[in-house]
Amino acid sequence: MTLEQVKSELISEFELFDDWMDRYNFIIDMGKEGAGLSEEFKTKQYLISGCQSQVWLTASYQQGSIQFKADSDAIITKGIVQLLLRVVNGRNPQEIIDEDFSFLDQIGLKEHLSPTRSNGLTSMIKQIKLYALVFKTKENL
Amino acid sequence: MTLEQVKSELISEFELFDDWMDRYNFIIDMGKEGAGLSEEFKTKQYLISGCQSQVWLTASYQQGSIQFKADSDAIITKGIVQLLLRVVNGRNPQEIIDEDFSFLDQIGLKEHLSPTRSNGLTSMIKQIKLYALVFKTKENL
Amino acid sequence: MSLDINAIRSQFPILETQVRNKKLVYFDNGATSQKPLRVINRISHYYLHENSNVHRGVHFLSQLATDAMEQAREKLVSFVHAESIEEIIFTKGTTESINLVAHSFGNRFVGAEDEIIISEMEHHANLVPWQFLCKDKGAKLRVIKTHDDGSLDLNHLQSLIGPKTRLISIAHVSNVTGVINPVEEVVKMAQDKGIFTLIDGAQASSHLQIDVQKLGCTFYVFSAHKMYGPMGVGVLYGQKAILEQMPPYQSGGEMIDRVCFSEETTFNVLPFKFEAGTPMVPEIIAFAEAIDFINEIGFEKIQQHEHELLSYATEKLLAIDGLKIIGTHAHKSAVISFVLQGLHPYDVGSLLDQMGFALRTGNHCAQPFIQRHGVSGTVRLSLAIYNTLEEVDLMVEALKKVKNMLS
Amino acid sequence: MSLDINAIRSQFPILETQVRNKKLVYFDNGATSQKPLRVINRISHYYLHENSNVHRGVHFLSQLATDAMEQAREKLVSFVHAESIEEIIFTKGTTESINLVAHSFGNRFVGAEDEIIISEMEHHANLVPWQFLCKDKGAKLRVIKTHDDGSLDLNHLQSLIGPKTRLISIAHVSNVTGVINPVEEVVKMAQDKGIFTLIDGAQASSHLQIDVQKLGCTFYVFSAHKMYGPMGVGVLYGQKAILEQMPPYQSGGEMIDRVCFSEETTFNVLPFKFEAGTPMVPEIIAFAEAIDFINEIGFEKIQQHEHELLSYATEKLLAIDGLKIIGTHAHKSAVISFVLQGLHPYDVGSLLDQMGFALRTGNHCAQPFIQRHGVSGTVRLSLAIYNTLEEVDLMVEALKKVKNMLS
Ligand SMILES: Cc1ncc(COP(=O)(O)O)c(C=O)c1O
Ligand SMILES: Cc1ncc(COP(=O)(O)O)c(C=O)c1O
Repeated sequence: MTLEQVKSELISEFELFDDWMDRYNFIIDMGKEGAGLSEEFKTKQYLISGCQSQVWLTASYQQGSIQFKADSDAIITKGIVQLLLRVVNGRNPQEIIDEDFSFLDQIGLKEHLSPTRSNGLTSMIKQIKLYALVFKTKENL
Repeated sequence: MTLEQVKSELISEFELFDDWMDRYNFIIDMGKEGAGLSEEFKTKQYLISGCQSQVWLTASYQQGSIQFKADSDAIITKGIVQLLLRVVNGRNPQEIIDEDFSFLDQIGLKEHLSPTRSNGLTSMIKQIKLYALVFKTKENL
Repeated sequence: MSLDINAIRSQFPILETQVRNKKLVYFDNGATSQKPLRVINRISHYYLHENSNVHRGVHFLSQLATDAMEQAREKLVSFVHAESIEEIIFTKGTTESINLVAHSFGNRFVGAEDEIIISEMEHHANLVPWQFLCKDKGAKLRVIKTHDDGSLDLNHLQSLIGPKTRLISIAHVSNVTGVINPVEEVVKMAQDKGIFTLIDGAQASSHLQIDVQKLGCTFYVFSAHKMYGPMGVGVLYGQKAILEQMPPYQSGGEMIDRVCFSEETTFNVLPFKFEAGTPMVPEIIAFAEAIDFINEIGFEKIQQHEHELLSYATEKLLAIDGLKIIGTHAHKSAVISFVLQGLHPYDVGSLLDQMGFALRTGNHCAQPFIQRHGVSGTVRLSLAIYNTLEEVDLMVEALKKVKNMLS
Repeated sequence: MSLDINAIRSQFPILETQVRNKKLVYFDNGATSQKPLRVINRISHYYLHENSNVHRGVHFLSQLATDAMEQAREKLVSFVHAESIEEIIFTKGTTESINLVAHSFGNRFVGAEDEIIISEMEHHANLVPWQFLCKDKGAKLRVIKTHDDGSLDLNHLQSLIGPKTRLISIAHVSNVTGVINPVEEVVKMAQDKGIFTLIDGAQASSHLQIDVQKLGCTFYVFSAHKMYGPMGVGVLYGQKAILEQMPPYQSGGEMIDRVCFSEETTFNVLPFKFEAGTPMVPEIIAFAEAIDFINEIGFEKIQQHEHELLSYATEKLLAIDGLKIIGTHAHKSAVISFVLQGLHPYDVGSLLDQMGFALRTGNHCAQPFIQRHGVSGTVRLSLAIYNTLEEVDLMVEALKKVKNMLS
């Protein structure tokens, strides 16, 4: 699937939900089931600090595509992180650099991404794009 | 005349005025005609600093009664000063200590005495009372 | 006669707001309280009829605004039982009040090797300014330990007090737990040794009667916005004799007596010496209106109502399995901080928010205290005069739902 | 198309106030401007529908308030043409903005023997903080002379600039005379030598278009209340690269990243690093509303109207015998300071006040400048977008009456 297809798929999945509870139950399930990170990666080095919940992020790059792994101490944050990774994992750097993540808006999660919401998600998107930029630069060397 | 009589007299004089212009013309005339102080007394030592107009005040004490002299660089302030002196000059210290100067209220000049009005008049009343207190203390020694 | 809660609620139209299609339940009063109509209208009235700059103006409007502002100051004098208007300085809020003291008192009274005592439970506003000051002066910061129930360890305080102690600065009421500190005792301990005291009353001023003269503290600080008043204004109460010895803080218009390039600049008298620049006039005036609102209800009724809410909420919350209250000390104001075993406060808060509840989660700007209790944050319920038992019931029900969703 | 003055005036109900049974004529805009209804209503709306503390809250209202506040910041970014929100810091007003710079920039960038240049015409807010800083650091304050017409002596400035000069801090527009300083030239002179610049825009921001990037100044400061906005809020614009090197000013909640007793406390990112404590949220939001008000009229029309007022008033006033204008430079904003030969400004102001005129008299918080002109003070007429030629006529007539009464 292309990145656009994954986004459309996500948006249709969310359209099925009648109310906020369904939506949050889905996110919570994503959070619970998400692979997360093993404890050795939950260190300062990988920490993206939000004021209220913490997010840890790692990335690797192989054959033109990036693979992220992430975790959070809050389950809702972790669920949203998993949503994001579903979209960005396996993409090439340029695709990620170009993505504006406004699909989160369309699935009713905009508020979690407000730069003034101190849950670390905005910083995480910044960090994802930074990784993409770094990998792209390396590629061009 | 007693202090109370002087005050009543003043109040009746002001009652004759129809409007603010008459009132202010009267004060301005008082300011122009007032004896004031000779230049040698217009020094820092006698200065009561208001932000906008300056007031100078001296006092002497003889046979139980106080005699004040005062001046200001603004004519309206000087006029009001003359009004005040008309009431306090020739009084004994205790009378001055007891006076609350609310008669200025009754003649429509309250605003000039507001402690937040930085024309030096409030400070002058404080200074007048301070002199009275000092003279009274000396008397009792 | 007890409180007419409906009459009170009707003065706060925002309480009828719909949030996410649910009725708002506002339990974030520790962060900021809502404002009664009279306070909101007082601000509009000011701008519609009195607006002008203060103090230096000869003209009518300026006099009107100045008088209103200075009457507000008088009201604050009575409210805290200060001796005179010279002891009431208007600031942006508690944070600025403490920064002012840390700077000006610090410069005059704190030297190298001197010691400042605060407590483990302090809000960052009563912590970081002292860290800064100590670093700047080479002084030492000493921290009073707290008991597990959230109360101050007075024995530890006693052991910290020494010949080098210059100031003890503590909260009247903890913003995390609601625990009321024994400030009378602390001030007494300080006074005996000639030590100055600052009481951070940010969380006390809408709940407890303040009498600075009886208390004997050197400084007392609080914010209007946490006591039904507007944002952007607060108070520094200081003993006149001490304020007079302190150098100015900010400088500019209004705090100046005489400025000259060749001679020394001289300062205005108290309280103006500490109020540089155009003040927040309508906020100050509306602050007085908030004080009238409080006084007209009276602290007796306020405390009775809030105590009832607190007892009820505590009981109901403790009945939830796995819920733990942080700060179980008996002497408390109407604040409850709790954690739900295994659940992150952010998750709990996010779901409660979806159901219309306004609560605060996180470290409440008191990171060291939160760490001391071994949690990553708490959910905080902070109650005010307009809250009801029904709202507490709603919240307890909601919390059960949240638990189900997250477990 | 010219200005519809009636449509504008109708937005300012206070202009219809009766003062001492006379219609108010408000010519004290340099001290503070009146506020249009939309600004007043924006504050009420906030308290009725959005009130909450900002930034740290998970809940809906808190998010609403935070978003509104941060949108206001964006609006300020566009208004001054800054690069990003990190360069816009909300303060109490111009005075606090300058104090912040004097403290934080001063601590980082000013050492013993360094020099700070201000001018003779500065408001105390842009003078005393530098006196304090220089005293504190052992630095020197240099003062640019002014010409008799109120303009800056650029040759003198050139001669003051030396290898030790760290900062030049001058008004964009003089609050006493209305003279517009050639800030572009001054900044250019400074940039050539690596000198930092602060422009005090308190009297400029409602009259002139500001473009900090084109201007190239390091700092630009102003107050909302002088530009149709609320009291209690102002802005410090600073270049990001410089702000980042400056230590925090006030400390407390919001400006902190991590607090710990054992480790170093770390700070939040710009602009929050400089915004300790609960901000004045409704004032900030209503400030943005004031900016919309200005933008919708547009600076072109504002300047056209104010210029017309200024020319007209200048001509009419100069026709009065014995009247002297202080500040006759050609390049002026709509401010006129004058003296009447032999008459004390306090007397003139007091009588004009009796006739319903709101003007400022005295030294306008610029004592050195007033002394330099050999007067004890001036009467100052400062005009705004809602003033009319008829009001000027009324004032000129009143002034003649005053002259008669006092002579
Ligand atoms: C105990 C305590 N101190 C200080 C503050 C800071 O108050 P403000 O943000 O109004 O300056 C608060 C507010 O959260 C508080 O709860
Ligand atoms: C040129 C100038 N600078 C600074 C200030 C101080 O502004 P504020 O009192 O709003 O802090 C003023 C206001 O009178 C001013 O005119």
